[in-house]
Amino acid sequence: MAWKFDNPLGTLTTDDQNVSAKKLWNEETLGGITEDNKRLPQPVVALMVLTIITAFMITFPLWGKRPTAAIYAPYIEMMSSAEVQGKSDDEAMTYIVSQVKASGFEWQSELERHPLEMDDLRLIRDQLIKLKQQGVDLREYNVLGNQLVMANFEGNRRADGSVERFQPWWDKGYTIAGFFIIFFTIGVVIAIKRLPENEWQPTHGGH
Amino acid sequence: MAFREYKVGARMFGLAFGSSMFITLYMPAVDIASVSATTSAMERQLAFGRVGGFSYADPFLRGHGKPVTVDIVQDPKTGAAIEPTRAYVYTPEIPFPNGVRHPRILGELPSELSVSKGRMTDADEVQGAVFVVRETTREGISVPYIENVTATRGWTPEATLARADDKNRAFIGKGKIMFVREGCWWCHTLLPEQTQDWQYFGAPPMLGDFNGESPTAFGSDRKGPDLTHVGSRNSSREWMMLHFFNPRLVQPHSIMPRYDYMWGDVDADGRPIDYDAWRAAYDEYEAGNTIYPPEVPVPAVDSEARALIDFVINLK
Amino acid sequence: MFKYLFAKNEDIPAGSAAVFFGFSSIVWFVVGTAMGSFNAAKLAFPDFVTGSEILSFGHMRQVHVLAVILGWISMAFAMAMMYITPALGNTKLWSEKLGVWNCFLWNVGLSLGLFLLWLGVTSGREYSDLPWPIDIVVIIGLLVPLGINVWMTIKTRRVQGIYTTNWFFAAATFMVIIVFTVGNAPEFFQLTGLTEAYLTWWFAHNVLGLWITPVAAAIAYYVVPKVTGNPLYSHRIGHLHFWSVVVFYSTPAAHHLMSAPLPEWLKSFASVEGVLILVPAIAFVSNLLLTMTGKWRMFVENIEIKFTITGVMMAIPLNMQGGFQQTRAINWYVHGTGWMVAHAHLALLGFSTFLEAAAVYYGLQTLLRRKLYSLGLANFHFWMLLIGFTTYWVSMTIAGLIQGAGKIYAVPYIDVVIAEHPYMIARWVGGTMVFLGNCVWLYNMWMTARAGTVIPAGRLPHELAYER
Amino acid sequence: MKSPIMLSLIAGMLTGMGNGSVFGATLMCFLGRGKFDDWGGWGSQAYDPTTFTGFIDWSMIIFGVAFFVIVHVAVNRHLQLEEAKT
Repeated sequence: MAWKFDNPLGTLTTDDQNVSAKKLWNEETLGGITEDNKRLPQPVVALMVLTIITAFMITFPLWGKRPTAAIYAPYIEMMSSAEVQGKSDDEAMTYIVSQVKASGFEWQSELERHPLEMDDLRLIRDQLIKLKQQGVDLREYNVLGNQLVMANFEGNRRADGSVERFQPWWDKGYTIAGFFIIFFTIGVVIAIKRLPENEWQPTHGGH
Repeated sequence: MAFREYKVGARMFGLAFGSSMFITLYMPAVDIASVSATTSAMERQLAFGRVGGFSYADPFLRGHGKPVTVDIVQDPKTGAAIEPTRAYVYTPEIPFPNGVRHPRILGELPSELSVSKGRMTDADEVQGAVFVVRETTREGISVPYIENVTATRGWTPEATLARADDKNRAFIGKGKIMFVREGCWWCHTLLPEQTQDWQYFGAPPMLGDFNGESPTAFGSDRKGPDLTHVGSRNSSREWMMLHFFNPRLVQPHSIMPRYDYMWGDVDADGRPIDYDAWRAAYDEYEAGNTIYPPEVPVPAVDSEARALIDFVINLK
Repeated sequence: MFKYLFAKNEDIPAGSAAVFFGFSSIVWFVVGTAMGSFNAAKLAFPDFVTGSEILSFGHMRQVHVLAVILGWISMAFAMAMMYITPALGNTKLWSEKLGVWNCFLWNVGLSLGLFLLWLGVTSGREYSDLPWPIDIVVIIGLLVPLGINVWMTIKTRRVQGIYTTNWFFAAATFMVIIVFTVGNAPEFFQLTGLTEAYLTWWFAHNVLGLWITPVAAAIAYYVVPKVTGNPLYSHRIGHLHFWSVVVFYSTPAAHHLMSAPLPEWLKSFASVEGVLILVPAIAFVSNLLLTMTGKWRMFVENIEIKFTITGVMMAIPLNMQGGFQQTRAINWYVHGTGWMVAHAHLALLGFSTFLEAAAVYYGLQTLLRRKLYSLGLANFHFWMLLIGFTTYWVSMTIAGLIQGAGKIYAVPYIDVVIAEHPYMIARWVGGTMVFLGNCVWLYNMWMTARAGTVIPAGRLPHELAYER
Repeated sequence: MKSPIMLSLIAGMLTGMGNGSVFGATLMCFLGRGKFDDWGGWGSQAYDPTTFTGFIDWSMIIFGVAFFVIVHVAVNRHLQLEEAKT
């Protein structure tokens, strides 16, 4: 293969290879079945790119993830604030939710997906405060009904050998998927570029 | 038209398919293999026995070759009072579960403890053995292990069985076979979904909860509730009995099939069960001609219905 | 058929194996849909048939699934391979005798396996329910001989090029053998725990992704150009389709177990790759719809094209659902509901069945050299299948959405069952229509073999469809 | 020539409803849930667009109609073009 670095894709095939390919394409009708040498339609390429982007976008924020204890920490903090005292449960909850929302909380979207009521908060309050005092990372704990439990998650290891129980923004799965897509794209581009250029169309032996 | 590509293509195909198999088979297998068994995994596999589907020991899935789970409060050897203990009795020739045969399955620390402290590998299938699940603390963390109490305390299978009356025996292993054979898992999953589902059906399983179990029978589509923790929600044997015989007796809107044929020929007192008469009486009741439904027979100890009830009650 | 089992290879008329496979597949389709209709009736009316272990839902459900997958779909595939592969190589089938034996073993092995399964002899693993001795029969008696015949026919072809359809056939027969062997490894080697659960779904996903989807697509790549007379739109899109099936469709198995405690990185990977199954879908649909240019009249008039293009159109919602329902958010909502049942039927009864039906219609007419006995009955079959399936799919999707809402709102389960009841009845009506349509089809094809007008040499069946 | 109306009606509705179901489910998952009464299970509630389930059903129906129109118009135009050629 006379492959030239300054014209990599154009020189994946040599001229004589192209000549024989065209000859074959023109002469063989494969029992009445033939195929054209049309280029990949641009909408198809666009849809493919869109699919790849969507694939990462839709999975990246990990929708539907089990709620971690960390997202409820501001709620629990506000439960004991002076403004909440004396309000009915529903009012207090509305107040807390609006306050946290207004403060631009990091995991606001998670909170909206996993709404709680005051009674639910009371159940996990003491456990959450206790965990906080222990100084653990609250992201490593899931809210499981009325309990906070260590997240069911095999993550990356820290320097001291312990396991991180939450997902890093880069994840082994995403990283592998990224490489996998790159290899695929290169492979397909090579396979396609080895065909005769698409301005040429076969005549299918007159069919 | 492949032109000259088919040789290159075959190699590219091998590379592509091979790398996808490497990522989806080899890499997860390494991760999963490194997970240690939890207490739940040990309890499950000891109660279920070796295989939950087709096997040499039980080709027609009748529930042969399965251990008996017993709850005892007396030491089978000495008769002294002990803490309530759940023991898994493997009478001679009952195949041991996979975690006992291949301790590696239990994970590094539990298998080491099971072998050194629990003398698990001293057990012999020909002689039979009794196992219990224990917990000990290692470096501040509680670690479960399997103890072969036949070796450590001299509890023989016969003596252990003798300490438990019928009420304290559970045929969970046979019941799992019934669960699989009758296709309960086509409609009832054994895997709660995330978040809201947990509040209703209970905690989801954790890593290491399944080591040694086969098949896991998670199920894929639900037509009835998830059963992962059903024993905690409803532990009434009476209710289960009515429900399996004819679900419409306890839940008029249920679409579950009747499993009355699992009662076999005779009830617990050895009286033959007249299914035709029962169904005729039930039809009368359903038509509104009688006020009370006919009485449901209590399943015999060796019936399939009894085993299935034992299995379901013990899903906790 | 039996007289050919011990005949010399040269004495067996060309195409015999394909004809046997074709009729077997139709019979299995009738059997499979009959069981489906019966099962659906039990879900709608739980006291429909009671008191018999053998007729209970739990015993019949997996028999229905495997009768349809291994009986109808896979035998229709085998039939298509046995006439399309030689046609594209300008040669005869490598061994007609192997093909006839393959068909014989297939029917015997599958009947035995399903009979045992019906009795309750199961491995307890969804889609790989057959006990392991039967799995070995499936590999050695069904899949390997088929693969050998396909590969050798391609190898001994008398043309230089290999058409897209034959890449798919050769690769899919290879992949299904690997998938079946690896997927059943938990039974062969007693693998347990999460490995077993994961391999169950690795199998279930890949048998669809690497066998049913690509082979069905490959059939369409043959039928549409052959019947319309248009060349396939683009060889390049064919490349894109083939390679993206091998790369993307073989990876997202873990998305079936999003709520199980599998390693999280595997779920993220599966989720990304799962969306990417839209790449082969886009390639496939665009290639075939563009091939139709100038021949859309046949979509309305020609029975094979009507089936094929409807099937191709169903690939759009199929892959939209398939691509997105496995992302964590939507999976959390729809997993384990009737939506999944609807989706599985969209793949098997919608998309793939419509493509195979076209191949069987076309193949039997070509091989028997007889015109279809009744075009009216064929149209009736088409509409019964389409309307029956649509009824089924719409009702099950809506039932699934209700179940999903019930799940996340923690509605008491019995309320969900009550709410689903009308849809269960609709499902049964739809399934029964499909079954009745298939009975008509069997009659029509049988009469075609017996009494169809003979097609003169050099003509194709569809050319004569409207000539009297 | 036969009219493609039935074919585009059923195949188009089916195709569109499949896409609509995905769209509706995604949107509802993104927006989150309301109160218990809004689940939309029983009877006509399942088709009330203010409930959780009803919204998705409506998005299915609207997508279905849209696809039906698209398929019908497209096939008819193709047929006219082909008619003109022959």
